Amino acid sequence: MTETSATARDAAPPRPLWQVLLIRPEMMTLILLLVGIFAGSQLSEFFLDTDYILKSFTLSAEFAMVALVLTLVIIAGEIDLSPAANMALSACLFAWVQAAGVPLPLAVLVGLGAGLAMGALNGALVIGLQIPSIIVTIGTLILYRGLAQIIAGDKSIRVPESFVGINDVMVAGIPLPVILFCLLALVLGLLLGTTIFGRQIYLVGTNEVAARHAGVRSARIRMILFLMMGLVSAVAGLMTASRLGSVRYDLGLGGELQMVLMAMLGGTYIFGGRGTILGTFLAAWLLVIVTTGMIVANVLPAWQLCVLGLLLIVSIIATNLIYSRTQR
Amino acid sequence: MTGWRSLLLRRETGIAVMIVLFCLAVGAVKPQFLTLNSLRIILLLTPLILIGAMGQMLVIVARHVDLSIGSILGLTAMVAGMMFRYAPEVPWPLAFPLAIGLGAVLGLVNGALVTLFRLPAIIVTLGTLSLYRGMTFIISDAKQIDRQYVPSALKAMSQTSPVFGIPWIIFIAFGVALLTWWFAMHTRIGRQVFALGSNPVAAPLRGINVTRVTLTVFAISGALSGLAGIMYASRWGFVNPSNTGNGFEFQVIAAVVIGGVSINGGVGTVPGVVLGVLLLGCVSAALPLLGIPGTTQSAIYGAVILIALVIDRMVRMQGRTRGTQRAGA
Amino acid sequence: MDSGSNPVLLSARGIAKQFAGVEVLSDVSLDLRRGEIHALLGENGAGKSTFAKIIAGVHRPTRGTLVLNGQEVDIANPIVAQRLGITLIHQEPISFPDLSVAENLVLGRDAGAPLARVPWARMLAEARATMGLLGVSIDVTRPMRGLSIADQQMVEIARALASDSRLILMDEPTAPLTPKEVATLFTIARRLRDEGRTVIFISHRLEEVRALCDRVTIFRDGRKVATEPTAALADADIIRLMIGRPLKEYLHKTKTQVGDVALKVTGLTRPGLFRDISFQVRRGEVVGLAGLVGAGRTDVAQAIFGIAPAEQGSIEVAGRPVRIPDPAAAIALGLAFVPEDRAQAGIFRSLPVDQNITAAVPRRIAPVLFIRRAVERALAVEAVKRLRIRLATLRQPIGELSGGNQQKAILSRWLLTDPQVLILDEPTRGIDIGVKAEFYDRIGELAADGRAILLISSELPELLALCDRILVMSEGRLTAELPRAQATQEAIMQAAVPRLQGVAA
Amino acid sequence: EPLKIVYIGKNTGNPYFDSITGGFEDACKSLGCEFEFVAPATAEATSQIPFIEAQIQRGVNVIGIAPNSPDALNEVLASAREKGILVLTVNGDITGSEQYRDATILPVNFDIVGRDQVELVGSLIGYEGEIAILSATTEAPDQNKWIVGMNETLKSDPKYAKMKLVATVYGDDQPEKSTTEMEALLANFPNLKGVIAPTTVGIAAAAQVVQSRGLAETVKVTGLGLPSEMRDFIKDGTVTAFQLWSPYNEGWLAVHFAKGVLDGSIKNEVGGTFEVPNLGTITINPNNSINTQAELTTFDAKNIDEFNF
Ligand SMILES: Nc1ncnc2c1ncn2[C@@H]1O[C@H](COP(=O)(O)OP(=O)(O)OP(=O)(O)O)[C@@H](O)[C@H]1O
Ligand SMILES: Nc1ncnc2c1ncn2[C@@H]1O[C@H](COP(=O)(O)OP(=O)(O)OP(=O)(O)O)[C@@H](O)[C@H]1O
Ligand SMILES: [Mg+2]
Ligand SMILES: [Mg+2]
Repeated sequence: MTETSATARDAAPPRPLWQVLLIRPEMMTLILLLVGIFAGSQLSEFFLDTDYILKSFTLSAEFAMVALVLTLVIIAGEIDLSPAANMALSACLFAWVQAAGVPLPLAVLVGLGAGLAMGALNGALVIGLQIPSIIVTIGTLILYRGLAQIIAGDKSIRVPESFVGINDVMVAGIPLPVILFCLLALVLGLLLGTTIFGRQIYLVGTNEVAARHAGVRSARIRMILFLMMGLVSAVAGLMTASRLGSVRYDLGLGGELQMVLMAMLGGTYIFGGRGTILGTFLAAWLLVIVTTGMIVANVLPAWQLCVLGLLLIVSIIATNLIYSRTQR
Repeated sequence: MTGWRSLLLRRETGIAVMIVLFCLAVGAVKPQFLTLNSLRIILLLTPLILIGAMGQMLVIVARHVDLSIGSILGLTAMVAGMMFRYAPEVPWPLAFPLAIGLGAVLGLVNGALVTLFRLPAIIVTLGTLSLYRGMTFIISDAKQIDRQYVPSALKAMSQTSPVFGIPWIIFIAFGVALLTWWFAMHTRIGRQVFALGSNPVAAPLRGINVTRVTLTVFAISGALSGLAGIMYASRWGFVNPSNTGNGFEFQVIAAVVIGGVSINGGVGTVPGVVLGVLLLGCVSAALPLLGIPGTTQSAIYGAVILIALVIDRMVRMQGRTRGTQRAGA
Repeated sequence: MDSGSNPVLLSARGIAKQFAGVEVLSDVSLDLRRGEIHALLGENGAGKSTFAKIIAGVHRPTRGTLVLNGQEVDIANPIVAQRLGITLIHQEPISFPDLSVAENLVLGRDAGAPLARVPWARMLAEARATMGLLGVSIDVTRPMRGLSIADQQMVEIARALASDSRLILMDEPTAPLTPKEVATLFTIARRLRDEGRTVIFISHRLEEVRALCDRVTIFRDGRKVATEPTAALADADIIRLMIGRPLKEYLHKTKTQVGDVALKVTGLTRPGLFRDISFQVRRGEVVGLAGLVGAGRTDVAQAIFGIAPAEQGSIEVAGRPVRIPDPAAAIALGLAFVPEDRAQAGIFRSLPVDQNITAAVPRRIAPVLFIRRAVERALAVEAVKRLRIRLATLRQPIGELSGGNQQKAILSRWLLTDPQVLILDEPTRGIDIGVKAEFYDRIGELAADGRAILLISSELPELLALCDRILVMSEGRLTAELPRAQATQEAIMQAAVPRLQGVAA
Repeated sequence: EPLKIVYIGKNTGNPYFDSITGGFEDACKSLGCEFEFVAPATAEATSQIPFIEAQIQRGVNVIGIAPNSPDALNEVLASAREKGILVLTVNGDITGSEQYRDATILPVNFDIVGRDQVELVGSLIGYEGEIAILSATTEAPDQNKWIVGMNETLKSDPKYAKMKLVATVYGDDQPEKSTTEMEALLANFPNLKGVIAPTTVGIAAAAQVVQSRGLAETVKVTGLGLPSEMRDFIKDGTVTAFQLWSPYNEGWLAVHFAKGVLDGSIKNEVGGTFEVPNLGTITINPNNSINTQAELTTFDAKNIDEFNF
């Protein structure tokens, strides 16, 4: 008779502490980052100039900020490929109404509002109609950029002088976009790591059905995330406009690849439920180091495309392996 | 349900009706839209997209997606172009097997990453989109293959015709569609593609070799993109490392989604996709005739995709069965 | 019929299977003969389906070998099984909803090269013929999507028939079928046997086994406890072998003080799933909900809990009419629901145990904005102690625990919400006997504590032992309400088995 | 220490830049400068920015650039000039933002392009009949400038009184769109006699449409094109003549000018002149604009084989 109260094996033994700490995707990112810095400094003497690195980072800061929010979206089990197009459309709308005589502060609100509306449309299609987010946002990616093209044609629209130059604003010797990125990372890191909202993002991404059964309002959470995505994209679009002094419909073209890449490189699990803001934060720096490293070393842009593509594939393979190993 | 009612409810009927209405509406404003010549224009706009859409349809039916087809088109076209340029002594028709074979290999790489590492196709092909485009730049040293190197006989395929003044590439494209239809409906593996997409969990239990089916659809998608690459060289007479095939994937996905292929897998017909391609062709041909600037085209594509998705969803919600009403679904 | 002398077709030798370190089959050896119908019997979770799946190549055994016609075979996957002439009718019908019925019939048995032509005309003709044999009128060109579970099961059966398999495994094929369909199935099964093929028949219905099967094999807790000719065993013997002890050994719930009505539903309807469901549960009461698989019990529970709300009907909680649009609202009203499908709707596999336990009480772990880990830990530690959950550390992913301990963690999650009404859907499915006993104790305690409990279970002894009242559902309707005194297995089954229209009593 | 000169193209894979780069390379070789060509993968407005930043970081002396945007580069070009880098726009200018570069080097005086193109198409159609323009994008600054010139010439010169401009359409410098626009022109204007396509993509697409429909006799296609792309059309008679300039000389001149400005031998002042080997005396025009040649080069069956770009 097997009437003992213990089953054959009640629980697998826990993994040793060092494994828990070291075998995780963010660690991979950190190591790659250190390797990147070392390799970069070997390639070119200009590379260890922190001012230059910071300056280069301002070029990616907008994408990086979006990537932070995208991390939350992916952890919640969804994806959004439309943010770069959203950036372009909200920036074009902003510049367009501004050029048509709308006062600057109001124009900024129009831009931000447009971003939110685009996020809301994504969310409504994904959550309301239950169409997979991947295909919805491929559709809206084309639509948003197309609308930007209708609004701006292919001329560039100037933004007023007073709005230009966010990247030249220095706070304690650090460009403002970099500060904003770090602040956003801090806020989102706290949100994801220490609040109920963050916890419920993980619950929804790990098992949406179970989350609903446990009383988590999954639809609301995902809707909020799509709205956040829309808002941060609009902010990023306006920041880009300020940095460039003008906007065109092709602003941020192809940025979705970089944003997804930052999240993936940071160890966010493409199937949802896992990932950290810290990972994406590190990955953003890694990506900047890699790309500026290649540009400074005059590596052909062709190689950069190859490297980005390979990085994306390798990073999701690595993340998948690490997660399947630590999960029995 | 009687025969004619089910015919009316079919997706293909809906698209066909849309095409007719659209053409009549445009024709009312611009009568020259309803001429044989504009049919020729529309047909000439479609071959590349049609060929790409046949491969993409199979991939999507199997519940995956291939975003790298534009880059495969570019890379294969470039390899063929380099053969024309640097090895002009090689008979030019060999470019066909070269490009198609290379495309199949590139597609197999996608498929292998998807099946072996169990990665989502969307991310894999986003990665290879970038990778293959980069390779195109590298092998070509970022140089365009000019018109003068592309064999005249190849270029002539887009102009000369075996019958009725319809150029060769249109025959090839519709031939591919016919083959795809035969493959999808009348071969074992073709039906297995639909079965896999319809229920991926059940597929291995029913003895379907999931790896083989997945590799096959990605290889077909790649091979057809390779064929499209050659046809690009034929149609436009040059191959450019950065433009050739750029954005191809979006046009193709638009056509496939409009053609009624469900992104949830398992559903899709060749006639539907052919009609979807034709509808897009009609739109593209009508815009300049109506004097609408080309800058609106992308937004129209996007809107049409989304509308198709919403309609598809509505239809599905109507026909929802017991099973899908379960909480987990 | 005497099949005892027939040659052996397939013999299983020392088959064992582990899932995630838990052994669900141990050293099963069994000979299956040609031309016999062989029943597999056993409690839920005894390992019948697992054994069938191993033979059909769905699972691979952890240990042991299979010998087919005297040759050792490695049935690595369903394709190999098919080639060897083995077909499994799955317990839950699996189908390709977008393909036609005819294609569903042939998929998996049609051999040939990948590019071989699909002979549509012949396929359709054969499909019609096979369906005709089964006496069902389904248009074979229509897609599977939208067929009832019973029809899907008939297609599954037809598929097995149409294949030339030597060995056909039927895992609870009769569960969703009407008696007439069952009779047809039996006729066909007998014909297959007479053709010299082997049929394995899994069922929980003893009378079916008696009517059909030549021999029975009885499983208990993953072991084979007996293989005998059917005629050699009396029902009482079979039950004793199945559960390992006489029935009355189940602990009966102690009588508790029954209080006010805690949950009352009236006229709950969701077309296609259930209609006109009315009942009430009082504080301190355990009400059972019995029925065959697919009777609609889970759907009713999901409707009450707001997962898939009913379209008509009303719900009252503690005497007040309420609207429950989603589970969050249900929780706020003091309802709790332990779902039947733990993996799909219960656990967050990759998250730590403590987070799993506190998932439904966000307010308690984060009174203001931030999660207080110390509070969370304390709650989890207490829950682990109270339910005696066995684990290594609280930070362990819950997926690493055994099924029973996962289930306890889910129960503890709901206890933290201090529920007034607790709905348990198959709470002991896939849980071993020891843990089951603990569960029964907990349920008794909770009732004694004044909570109302609705217990959905397919294990009649469990219901009989624990419930004050038993409701029975059949095909989406409530067909009986039996007070404890009148509840017997026979009475419940009578109400649970679907009836043909017009024949119903 | 040799001068470090970099040229930043619009994007890689653009055949036009091969020829310019050749001019840069040869001049640098002969003057002992270091030369580097870089370009982003796409021609989108902002894609050149990181490349400019990197060149500033590398400490180059001269940045030549074919700008992808008339104003998106202002900030970064300003910071380059602050570092003492000589910034030249080559083969395209930042119209409206001229203060952010030191000088621009353009192949010809763009004011004459419109006039010459009208004359060319007029000579092909006998100065009589309907003509149309197939341009690049609606906002392309150079093309728009030329189109203004064409309109003015048609209006003011009685020589062209019998020519009627019936439409101006835009093919967005994409072969597909240019083709459909050309087809639409033919459908909408059955009496069309000539088409000016002042863009390399447009003229090739227009020629191809005419070739495939066998209309070479009735509709004359001309415009600005690359000899390498147009050779076949000239040879089979689809196109009789088209125009362009020498991109090679743009690079050649840019290097000589930059070297002279930096070593003080050339004053970058409007009205100033300097000598360039093979090109003769060059004048600095208003707006610090410098041209490599006075007139457009016309290519036809007689001379097409002399050019290999
Ligand atoms: N995955 C599914 N797809 C389609 N129909 C399903 C599915 N699961 C259940 N059903 C059907 O839904 C109806 C109600 O099922 P439900 O699960 O509520 O019954 P139940 O009495 O709770 O049975 P169980 O004991 O299996 O939980 C039945 O007809 C069942 O067969
Ligand atoms: N894929 C799996 N992973 C983990 N455990 C499993 C798996 N499949 C079955 N089990 C477990 O194995 C045990 C035996 O399950 P099995 O399905 O064979 O029982 P059964 O006798 O068919 O029961 P029922 O009568 O309910 O169908 C159960 O405890 C079940 O939870
Ligand atoms: Mg079973
Ligand atoms: Mg149930």
